[in-house]
Amino acid sequence: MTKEELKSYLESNYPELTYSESGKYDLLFIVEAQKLVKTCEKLRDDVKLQFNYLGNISGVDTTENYLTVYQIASISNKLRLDIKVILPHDNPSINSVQSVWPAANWYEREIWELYGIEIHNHDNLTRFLLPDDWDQGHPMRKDWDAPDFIRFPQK
Amino acid sequence: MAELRTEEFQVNMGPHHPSTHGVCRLLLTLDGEKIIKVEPYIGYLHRAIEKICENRTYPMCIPILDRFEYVTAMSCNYVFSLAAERLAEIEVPERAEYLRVIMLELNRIASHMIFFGTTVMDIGALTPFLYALREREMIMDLFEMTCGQRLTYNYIRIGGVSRDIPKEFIPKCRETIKTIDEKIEEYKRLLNGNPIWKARTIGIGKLSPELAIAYGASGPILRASGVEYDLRRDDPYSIYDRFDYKIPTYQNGDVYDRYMVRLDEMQESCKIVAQALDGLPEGDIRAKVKPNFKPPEGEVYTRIENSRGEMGVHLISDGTNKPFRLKARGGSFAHLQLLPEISKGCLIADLVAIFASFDVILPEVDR
Amino acid sequence: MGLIKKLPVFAEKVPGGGIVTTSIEQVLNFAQAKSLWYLLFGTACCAIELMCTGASRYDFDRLGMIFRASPRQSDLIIVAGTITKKMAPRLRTLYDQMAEPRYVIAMGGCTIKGGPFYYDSYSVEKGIEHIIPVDIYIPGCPPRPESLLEGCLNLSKQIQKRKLGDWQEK
Amino acid sequence: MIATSVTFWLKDLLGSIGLSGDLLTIATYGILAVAVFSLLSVLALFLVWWERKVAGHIQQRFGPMRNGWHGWYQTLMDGLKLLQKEDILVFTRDRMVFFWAPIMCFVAAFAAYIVMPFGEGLIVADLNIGILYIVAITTFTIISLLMAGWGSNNKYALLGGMRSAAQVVSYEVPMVVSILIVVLSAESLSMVKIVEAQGGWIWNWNIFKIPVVGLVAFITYIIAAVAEANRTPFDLPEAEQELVAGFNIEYSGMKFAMFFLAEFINLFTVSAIAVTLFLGGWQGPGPASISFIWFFLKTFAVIFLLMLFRWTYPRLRVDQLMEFAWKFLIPLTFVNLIIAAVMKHFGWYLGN
Repeated sequence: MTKEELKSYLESNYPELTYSESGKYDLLFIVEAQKLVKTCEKLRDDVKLQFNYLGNISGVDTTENYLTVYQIASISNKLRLDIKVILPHDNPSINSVQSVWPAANWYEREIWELYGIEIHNHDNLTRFLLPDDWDQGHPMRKDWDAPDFIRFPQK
Repeated sequence: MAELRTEEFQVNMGPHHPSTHGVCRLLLTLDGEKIIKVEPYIGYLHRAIEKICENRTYPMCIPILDRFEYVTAMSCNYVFSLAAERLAEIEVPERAEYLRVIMLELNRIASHMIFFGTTVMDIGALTPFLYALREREMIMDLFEMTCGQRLTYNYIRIGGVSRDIPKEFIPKCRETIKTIDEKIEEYKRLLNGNPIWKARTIGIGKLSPELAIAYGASGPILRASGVEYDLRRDDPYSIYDRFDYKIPTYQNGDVYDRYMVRLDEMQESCKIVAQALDGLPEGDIRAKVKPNFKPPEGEVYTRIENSRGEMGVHLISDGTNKPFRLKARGGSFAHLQLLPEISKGCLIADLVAIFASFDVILPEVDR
Repeated sequence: MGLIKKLPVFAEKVPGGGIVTTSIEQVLNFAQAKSLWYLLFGTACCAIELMCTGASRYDFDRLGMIFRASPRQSDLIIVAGTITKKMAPRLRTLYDQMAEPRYVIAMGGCTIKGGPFYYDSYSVEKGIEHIIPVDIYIPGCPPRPESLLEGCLNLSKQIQKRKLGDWQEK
Repeated sequence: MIATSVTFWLKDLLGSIGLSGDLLTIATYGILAVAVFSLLSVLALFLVWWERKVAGHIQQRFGPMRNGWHGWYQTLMDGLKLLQKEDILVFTRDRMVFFWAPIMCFVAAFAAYIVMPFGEGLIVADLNIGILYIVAITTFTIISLLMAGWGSNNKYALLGGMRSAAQVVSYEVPMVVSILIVVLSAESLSMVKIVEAQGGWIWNWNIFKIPVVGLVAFITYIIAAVAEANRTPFDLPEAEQELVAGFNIEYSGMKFAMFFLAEFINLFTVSAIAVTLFLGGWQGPGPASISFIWFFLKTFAVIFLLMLFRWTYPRLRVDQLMEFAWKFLIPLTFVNLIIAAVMKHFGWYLGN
């Protein structure tokens, strides 16, 4: 299945996915936060796709929204796909995809820790990257500031 | 006879322990020597690479990413350059692609040498560690000759490589890969017939392909479990489609297979380097890239086959000269969270062997 | 060893005692300088270079340096690699666990002033001198094995210049 | 002319200058103890250096090079340095146990040399239960390791101590049974008698004199001895990669040095026993006055073999170690013992 075929397949069979232009190399689709787990399960169990491999989850702070981007792949069909979820900037929260891909465990923990995005249905949401006595908030947020942190102006 | 009461106890393995390869803390719950539960605690090397990369220009990110996974720093250079090139749609000259492949494969061999040495050392034989490092030094010489550094190279840049190889490089490189190829055969003779080595590795830490895929394992660990999946072939990048090489795959998914996959992979890498040296064209080594590199808006996730599995960079550009978001993904991160799953019920010595066979490098986990 | 520390006090009072103290001092310092057992403590990139220095080409063992895994038995801690704020208390613990006389080599830029790259990082300790006293600094990112060897030789020279009992006060 | 033993000779000498009674006995054995102690200390220092050299050359390095010619006084420097180190007493309720463990280990290692025949007549006391005494006294090492493990108040140390106790107790059985085969053929427990029952030439050694059985007994003994001396592939009690440093993790300075030296003296002990029992002891061509040279040559050869093991093999796992002892080694040695008994009955020996 080539990239174009995958795109048309997803557009016709998955109405909950919206194609996004910002993905430069691989396909990038946007899904609503409520439908995320359902869609992921469907993508994994679809015989034609079999997205059984979760490569990475990145959290992003765009200053207006929070994003979580799921980079998934299919090992048997050799496909790649990015799924993006847009979350509000106030009280962001999302369901865990741990039930779909167990690998999500630590990635979601990291997002919870560094971005402060609440993860529902996660079995072990504890601090692990930052020091145990960390009390300075979520450092990966764009508006995060600390006394010894120097920010250089964007050009 | 009354039943003897046993008590579980907890042992902290790390953050400073000879066999955690850096600063990982494993909290073991033990029943005698038997492991009931393993909880990895990470973050002792969390240097906030992702955060500080948001604060740097694109070329300045490359040396920082060198430190992201220092054992295969070339891959880190490459995966970031590839992401930037895909964003800006830069065409890389032919010669630069060949040089990149040579360096990537040499670095893969160097990294697997470290794996070989430390794994064998963790299972108790100290001597092969020094043999492996001896061969690694030859590759270090080649790198030093090319870019002046032994460990963190900053060699592969956006649009090409930083400098051309010197004249002496090609003959010396041919000699090196020939020696290494012979030495790997020697390693196999040294260990594969050893009954103690076999007893310690065969059947230990079995990882089924389903579990491996579900937990996001990649690279040699996935291939040792019988899944023939190599990003060089299955998600092609660079010019790997021009070379003839096999993808070593083993079926059992135990420590022995993970070790054998890597040994075979080193020999395949030797083949690729030899072919790349044969086909090395003349020409430019770097595409024209503005010093103040500003890729257009967009986002890209690139992934390459590193010696520790899938190495990926998720790069988001907002059109300025600094990355808006850079997420680096290393194979070890996924592998370390797999460790508690497969080390239940084994002994401490097995845990050490399994941990070593995963070849976890902590900066890749903590970043 | 309290006895050795008190030796100069007694020896100085007898005629010719000064010579005896000096020569004992020399022998003891020489022994310390020539047998530096180092603690295997590597956190980041420098740890790989530390391993290479122990391996065949550079060979620490030539200088009588062997690694010990337990801090109790090591004389020298080579802090190889970045120390983060989370790791800093552990480093201090390790240092406290070592038996006197103990020495510290700070290997690489990160241990000297937080490294060439992490100046704006929120989690990196800016130099280990805030945590433990350092004897020798080795610059580089990572330093070459040769410079590490040079650093060890310099430390060995420094030790030989010490006066008896100096190390107790540190 | 050496008298029947160096002890009698010394007694005569001291008696001739006017000592007598208990004083004479105390003086004689005191001098001998000091002599043996200094000999063994020097030997242990030498063995440490040698081990490092052997390791270095196996690993394509040089080992110590800077202190004297090929680093010959390196271990002396190590010892002097350890003497100056702070003596850390960890916080533990069993401080006495922690304190006495290295001393006990050290003493047990030395005590075995009372009955060790270094050469013809070069023996402190020729006990008629010599080999039994050695087996008994070297077992003290386990107790000291257990004490070290318990007293250190450290989980790694405790695991190391437990491992060593389990290991040494298991390997004691095949070792003793292998020794029994020799005792059976020599019809004596005395070390001197065992040596005298063999001859100077290679076919007169027990290893070949008792055809096949002797060789098997030698191999089983060596395997058990490696385990007894806690060396790779059986170095589980101090497995660096698993237990950091095992039972001696909390010991610093001189206490650690005691463990360290005792380890090398134990190495010498097991090799010396192997030589005495299987390789003809001090017997060899040439006059009796050079007999100790043969003894040391053979012992160093065995030690070299054990060093090669150490730097070549990976380490076994705990359960594999136990399985090997109980399921393979012990049945093998018992079968071997039965065959040896049959051979003894019919007198099927070489050279007789």
